[in-house]
Amino acid sequence: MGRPKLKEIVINRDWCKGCGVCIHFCPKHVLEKDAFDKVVATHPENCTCCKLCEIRCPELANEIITED
Amino acid sequence: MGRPKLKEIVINRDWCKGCGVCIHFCPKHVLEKDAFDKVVATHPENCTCCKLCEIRCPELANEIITED
Amino acid sequence: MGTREFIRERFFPHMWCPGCGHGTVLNCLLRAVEELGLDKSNIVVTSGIGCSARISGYVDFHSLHTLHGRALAFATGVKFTQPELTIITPMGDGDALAIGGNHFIHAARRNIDITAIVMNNRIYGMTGGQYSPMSCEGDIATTAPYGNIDNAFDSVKLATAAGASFVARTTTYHAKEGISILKKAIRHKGFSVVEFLSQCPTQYGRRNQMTDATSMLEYFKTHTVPIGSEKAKGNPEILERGIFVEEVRTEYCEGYEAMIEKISS
Amino acid sequence: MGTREFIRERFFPHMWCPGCGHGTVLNCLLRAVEELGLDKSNIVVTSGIGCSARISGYVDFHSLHTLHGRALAFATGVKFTQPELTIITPMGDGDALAIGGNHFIHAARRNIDITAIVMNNRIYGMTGGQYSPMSCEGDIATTAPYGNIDNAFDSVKLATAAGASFVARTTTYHAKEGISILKKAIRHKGFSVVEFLSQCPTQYGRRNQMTDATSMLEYFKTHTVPIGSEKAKGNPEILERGIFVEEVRTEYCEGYEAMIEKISS
Amino acid sequence: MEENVVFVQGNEACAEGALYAGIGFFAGYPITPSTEIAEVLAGRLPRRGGRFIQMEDEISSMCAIVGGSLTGNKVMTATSGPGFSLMQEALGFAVMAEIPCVIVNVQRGGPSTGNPTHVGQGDVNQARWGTHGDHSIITLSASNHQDVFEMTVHAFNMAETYRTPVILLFDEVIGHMREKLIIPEPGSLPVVDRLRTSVKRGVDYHPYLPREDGRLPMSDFGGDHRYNVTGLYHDMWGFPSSNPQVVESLLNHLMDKIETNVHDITRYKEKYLEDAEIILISFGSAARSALHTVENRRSRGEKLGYLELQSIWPFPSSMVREKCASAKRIVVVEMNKGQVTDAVKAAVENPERVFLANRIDGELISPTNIKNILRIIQGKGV
Amino acid sequence: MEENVVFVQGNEACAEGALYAGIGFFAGYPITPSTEIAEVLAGRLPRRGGRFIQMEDEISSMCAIVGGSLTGNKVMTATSGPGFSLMQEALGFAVMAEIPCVIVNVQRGGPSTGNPTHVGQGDVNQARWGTHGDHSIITLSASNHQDVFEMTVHAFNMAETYRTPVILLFDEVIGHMREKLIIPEPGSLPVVDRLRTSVKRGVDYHPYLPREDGRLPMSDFGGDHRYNVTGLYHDMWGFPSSNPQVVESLLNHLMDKIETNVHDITRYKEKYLEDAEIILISFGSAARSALHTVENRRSRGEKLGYLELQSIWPFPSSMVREKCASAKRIVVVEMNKGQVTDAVKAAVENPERVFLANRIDGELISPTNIKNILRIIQGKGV
Amino acid sequence: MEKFRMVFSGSGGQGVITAAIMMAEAAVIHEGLIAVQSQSYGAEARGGATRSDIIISDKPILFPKVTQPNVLVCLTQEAYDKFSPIIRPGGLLLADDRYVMPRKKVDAKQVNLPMYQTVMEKIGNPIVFNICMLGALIGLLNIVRTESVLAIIAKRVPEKYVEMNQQALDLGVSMAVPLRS
Amino acid sequence: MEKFRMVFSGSGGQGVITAAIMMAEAAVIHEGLIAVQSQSYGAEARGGATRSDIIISDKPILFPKVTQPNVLVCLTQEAYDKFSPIIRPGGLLLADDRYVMPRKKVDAKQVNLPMYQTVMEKIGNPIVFNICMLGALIGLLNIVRTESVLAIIAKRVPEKYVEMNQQALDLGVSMAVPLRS
Ligand SMILES: Cc1ncc(C[n+]2csc(CCOP(=O)(O)OP(=O)(O)O)c2C)c(N)n1
Ligand SMILES: Cc1ncc(C[n+]2csc(CCOP(=O)(O)OP(=O)(O)O)c2C)c(N)n1
Ligand code: SF4
Ligand code: SF4
Ligand code: SF4
Ligand code: SF4
Repeated sequence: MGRPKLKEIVINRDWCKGCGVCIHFCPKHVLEKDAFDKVVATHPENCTCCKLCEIRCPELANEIITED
Repeated sequence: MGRPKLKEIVINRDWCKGCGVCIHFCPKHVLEKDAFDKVVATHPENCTCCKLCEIRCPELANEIITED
Repeated sequence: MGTREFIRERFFPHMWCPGCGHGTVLNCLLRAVEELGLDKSNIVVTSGIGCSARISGYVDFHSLHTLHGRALAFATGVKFTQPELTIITPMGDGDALAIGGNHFIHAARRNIDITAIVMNNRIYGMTGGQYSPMSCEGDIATTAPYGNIDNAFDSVKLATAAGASFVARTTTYHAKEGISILKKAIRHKGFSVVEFLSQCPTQYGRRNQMTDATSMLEYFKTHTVPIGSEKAKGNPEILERGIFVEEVRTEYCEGYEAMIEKISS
Repeated sequence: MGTREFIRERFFPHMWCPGCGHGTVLNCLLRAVEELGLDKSNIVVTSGIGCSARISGYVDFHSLHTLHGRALAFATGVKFTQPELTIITPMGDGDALAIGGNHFIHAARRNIDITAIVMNNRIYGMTGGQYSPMSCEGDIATTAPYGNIDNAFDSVKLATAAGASFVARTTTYHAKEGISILKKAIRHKGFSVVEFLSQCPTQYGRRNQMTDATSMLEYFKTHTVPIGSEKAKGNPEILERGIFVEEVRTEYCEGYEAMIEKISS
Repeated sequence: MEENVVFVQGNEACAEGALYAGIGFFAGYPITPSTEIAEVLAGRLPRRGGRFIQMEDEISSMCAIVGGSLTGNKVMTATSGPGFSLMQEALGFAVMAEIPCVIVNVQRGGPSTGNPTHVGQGDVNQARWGTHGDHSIITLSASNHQDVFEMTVHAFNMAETYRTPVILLFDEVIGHMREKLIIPEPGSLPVVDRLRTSVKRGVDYHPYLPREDGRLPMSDFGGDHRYNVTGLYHDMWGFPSSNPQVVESLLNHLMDKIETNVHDITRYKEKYLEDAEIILISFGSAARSALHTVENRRSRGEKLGYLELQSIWPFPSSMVREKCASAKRIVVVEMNKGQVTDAVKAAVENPERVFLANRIDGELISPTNIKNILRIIQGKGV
Repeated sequence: MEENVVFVQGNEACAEGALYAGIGFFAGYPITPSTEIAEVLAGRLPRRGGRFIQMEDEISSMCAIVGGSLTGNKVMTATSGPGFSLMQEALGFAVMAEIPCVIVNVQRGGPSTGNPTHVGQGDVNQARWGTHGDHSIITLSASNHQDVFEMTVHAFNMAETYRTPVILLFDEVIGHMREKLIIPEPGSLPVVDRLRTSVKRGVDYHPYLPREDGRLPMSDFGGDHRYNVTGLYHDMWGFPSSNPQVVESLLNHLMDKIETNVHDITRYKEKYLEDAEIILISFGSAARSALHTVENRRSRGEKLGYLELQSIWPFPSSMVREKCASAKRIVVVEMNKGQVTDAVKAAVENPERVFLANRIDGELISPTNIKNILRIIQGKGV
Repeated sequence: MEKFRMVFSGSGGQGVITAAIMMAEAAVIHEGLIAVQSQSYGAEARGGATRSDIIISDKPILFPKVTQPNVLVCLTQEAYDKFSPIIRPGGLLLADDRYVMPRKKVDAKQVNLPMYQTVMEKIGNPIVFNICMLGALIGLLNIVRTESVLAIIAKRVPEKYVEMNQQALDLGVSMAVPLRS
Repeated sequence: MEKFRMVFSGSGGQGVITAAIMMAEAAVIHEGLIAVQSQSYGAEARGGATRSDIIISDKPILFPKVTQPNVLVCLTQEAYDKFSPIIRPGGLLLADDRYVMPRKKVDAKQVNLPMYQTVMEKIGNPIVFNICMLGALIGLLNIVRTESVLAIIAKRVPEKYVEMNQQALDLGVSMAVPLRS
């Protein structure tokens, strides 16, 4: 399988409540909050697809889509 | 204190229900049932005043009175 | 006789069946109280509903005969509002651990200074022989006509896990040990649990090949051993007796007093 | 996204507060179910009342949102009458262990094949921040304004003592571990308990110097260790995570089936 | 035929009725004087592939039968006063979530632990009002074992028809007494089965949307439809809502489905009402003494009539009003402080005609007791 | 003076009333919308040497306060519908064992979990009949915070006077709303203290033998007299008995001590009743809208009158009958399906004059709602 | 037929209630009669002195309790002392020699039989004492036929004990028949 | 005096209810007025959109709910969309610039102030946003005096925060006074 490759980081803005969990614990600082307190992926290029943000997000708002 | 000496074995006949617990477990076979299924002390002379009959009796019907 | 002083004689002979172990538990309890030299007017006995629960009517202490399973909840109200009193709460196994299980674990968790005696005859005596959460697998009961499939609680483990700071087990056969354990339990500051294996010849014995009290006591004699005995190892049929837990930990009412002190200073 | 298939999307965003750990528990549960490849129509989720209990409305399984504390009693009725179903019972810590404590220990005793998830945020979230039987000493709560004096249960010990055949603990920080534990718990035949430390920033964090979800997750990260780690020894502040009990024992419905077989032969 | 005649306790007759009705699951906790119902079913259910469980208390028993009903079973629990009090919260859940189930309360002397081995009929109003919040409930009773059997079957039928808990209110005398029971042939009594939805998998199923005829077909847990069941006010899919319209219409539905069907639910027995000057109204074991009294007086030419309520809630007000229209005196015979008496007073014209003949000391009211009370009511002293 | 004016929730007013009455012990379990009562007392009681405990559930809360009462404390618990249902068994114990205690039920929408954050008044009949077995009970209510305070004090007074549990039935609107409360100076409201026996140690004390005046002096647990307390029928020493005479006389005592003192227990408020053609009867938050309506119409010359029941059980039948004697119409304003309406109908002459103005959707009934219903009642349509 | 209003009384383990049930069941199942049987309990389901009421008739029985028995059986002194005052004048009072010493004047036909003693002598097992009592009653009165009771015994009693029960029943009948009035 | 029927609305953490309580309490304790305050809850004790009703008057207030507010405060768009339709014609609608974009035509005086922004700029702590809103309301209307609210703040707020609150209150007043009609 090898290391998965990122296709897209999808944030469901209607669901995200801006708790910051994904941002804080992202080992690569991929994510940030915007002016509306919603998450955006500002550095997708650093994403290692560990998916920790996805599985920790309390809102199911965060999705790391990999190529496969 | 030494070994206590028996003064009297008192059986409260109104309370004894003849369950036989005291008789069965008396190490010296001091007690027996009479025709009315009540306990009587037939061999008080063997009593060692261990008081096991007294403390096991579910009816508080059994009393080993010692001299002191 | 010393025990007479502590009972309400007019209700004797009591209503328990011939050979019922509950009488022996009463007997041991009275002797423990006597030997401890406690003041009758300083003791409150609360009980629930069951044959066992009738014990509260027989003792000449303050007595509170409550609802099935709820003795410890009432007792908590008594103790917490009047911490100087000595509270003793004898319960049947159904009373303590079926309907009353929650109050049991919560009283243990709080470590409130109550002595809980579980008069464990592994059956519902008063209602006529249904299985209890202490009935063993295969036991016959009116509601387990083909043999009980439920597992039994180990009340010692349960009480310990829930937080009781004194936990012990004994049997009506081992009455001397019972008295000495009860004395320690009552003296212990904190929640104490004493499980007393107690025979019910009428509802349990009759259905389970033990026709009378003596054969049940023989069973207690042969199927229990002091804590740590080799015999118990690997043999689930053999139960250990003795004091399993005896620890000094903050008692609930004391904790509350300490809080009051803290905020008023 | 796989999880979408298992939820009732029309109720999203859900009603939990920003950063509430219960959402992460939901997240983990959905992934566990997905990875196990279970049929949605074969799963019943029963829950009680509390923030946690709202989880049953969000999952697209058969869902039974019951009474505060009673989820396991309802679940027992479902499972016992339809043993092929997979039953998952997420509960708040108050739900599971305060008002629901008795059903918890009895379901464990019976070893009935239900997966009980204790979403432990150490507080009553839904009613606004009262202490729970999992609150720690000194915790501030609306009903413990001077600091909690109650001891907390150790749910792992309690479940084990009561008879659960699978007992584990994890946290919302350790979501991957959480998924893997949930998978094992669901697959396990018998009563499984998974305690999930879950943050309530609103009612617990705010009052206890942890202002947001991330600081609470940091706490879970630094204050828990895998079972057996040296760090936990002698430090009551550090909790162990992992699977504490995983044993094969007769499951309740199977025991009943066996009895039916026995009497009909 | 012979095998169908048995000599049993009322509690056994109740268990037999439940088996006849097709009970699949019983959960309970022992309590005098109801325990024999559980004991019989503990022996019989496993032999038929049914399920019996003794729960840790009455609360969980009530919860468990609701769970068992949702998988498609006819379910029952049995208890007495203290246990019935404990069941009230979960009973309300069954009302709200519209779960068919039968709760037997074999009444003993209350309040509280009361007089456990003696008879009482003091839980009549509790059956109606014991759980919090407005609601309606079906409550049945019986005075002999054949009726116990039939009313048990009727209870299951009503529970299934109206998707509601039904309470059977017997009493210690009926529960413990033994008399003859003829177990009817299968098919000779109507048995209402669980109405299941015909909506196919994948099609939107509305568990809480009544059909044209008012009934709500169910779908078993584990079956094709994954819906939600809650004790909160909820919409037609079962999802929580506090929308005022939803709340109002659900509460109205819960009450109306029962209150407007009082005619279908009502069961009663009457004798000599046509020309009766004094009507004795009664239920449960007290009704035996009432009927005894009526028969006795009739044989002496006195115009007494007998009306036995086999369904108490919803109270059959119009039936009672009509039957009592021309009676001079209406005497309610019950073993409490007048709970049905109050309902009768509220139902009839000129309630000053209504009197209470009761006994509350734990003993079965006897024909002699009734005779003496009648003398007083008639102004004759004792 | 200034310090005695506070701006608080109704739940806080209740806690303040309890403190004023001398509460020594509170045990409870949180539930919306009553929780603030516990929260206030959790902060206040320890500061006065009193005791607060959060129990594991409502059952144990009710049991604990009974235990705490027996050591000589004034005690209270507070809950809402689901918790109140769970308390019923232990409430019956308090009735039977004659234990003074106060139970607050801040009503929300029922049945079952219902509509937890919305108002309802559906537990009125449950307060009367929720526990099994015949019994009597005192139930009070209030419609503003000054009254909440006073009725809480009255509840403690009645509990101590009659050695009985007293139920305070508020509702979500009253509990959560904030308004002004003037805390009376100590001594300005009567406070009934625990009546303790004067029987000396060693002399036979009868905990269950009423004095000449009907009251039963108590002896604290831990004090001079060791007696028995049980939920079984019992003799004058508190020991179990199923002797029919003992049973009958105890039940009669339990009912009579309350029913015959309805006059002493009753609290109500009235306005403009003398010449009222339409009387609005109400209680709790609904009474605010009823009074609003009455004031409004009076200012326009219409002959409306207002009667607020601050005590509901024992139902003040004769008071209501008298007050309503000459009204053309009696409209009961309540947020349920007519529970007090039924009691009013049973109380008054010509019950066809009695109408129900209600709202059951979780919203507070408004003066506009009442206006519309009045129009219909008056035959004017909407 | 005559209406039998019977009270069987004794103490806990004596099988008084079982005997009452058997008698009534025999009447219903095998004699086509109508019967009701009920019992008093002590606290909850147990207690000291036991009492069972049986009414047997060929007409419907409504009130199931017996206030004045025309047949009273007392197997203990306590039961005798408690219940003998309520016997209907002219009724039959059957008691056991060993346990009961008739002390009071009773306006009834008193029959004291050495049932216990005979059972112990002839059979050696006190468990069938109650069945012997049933036999005696049948011997004294025309309530039900021996065969009917036997049929019930056969149904209710484990096979290996049936014979012993039958023996006890016959013993009772044979003791009583000579006394039949 | 005029009767103020006010609705404060916003989202969970914005302190809408606290502000409502302070306003009403100030009126009662320090102005000798009559006031009632109530709030709506979501599921049990929590929920999304928050609403608090306040009525202030010099006459007794019976019905405590506000059906048609003459003063409406909306601190979020959701709240604005939900509640703006119920405002009494001619009433006052106060909203925050940042959160609310007035979309509909409302028959009321709409005042949109940059309260949040100003608080953040001048004080830097969003926690006193609600107090600034109170100040603005006081600036716009003669409901209660600033000192009264200040007295309440002094009682309810930890000492170290009192000044910050006062600042926010003043900020609000000063933003609003120019707009006073
Ligand atoms: C709420 C309630 N449920 C059930 C009962 C009936 N009941 C009385 S005692 C009892 C159980 C007795 O068993 P246990 O507690 O083990 O005591 P034992 O009689 O064996 O001493 C039961 C189920 C009751 N009184 N109250
Ligand atoms: C019988 C009953 N008592 C009390 C309540 C009120 N109540 C609802 S949820 C809850 C506790 C919530 O705490 P927890 O179970 O820990 O779950 P959380 O909300 O923290 O997820 C309480 C006390 C209730 N609904 N029913
Ligand atoms: S964890 Fe989820 S809810 Fe929280 S900020 Fe990230 S995407 Fe938003
Ligand atoms: S133990 Fe007691 S009751 Fe039993 S036989 Fe001996 S004296 Fe009698
Ligand atoms: S039934 Fe059992 S527990 Fe009860 S008194 Fe008899 S022997 Fe004891
Ligand atoms: S109150 Fe706590 S538990 Fe409830 S949703 Fe908010 S954060 Fe979660």
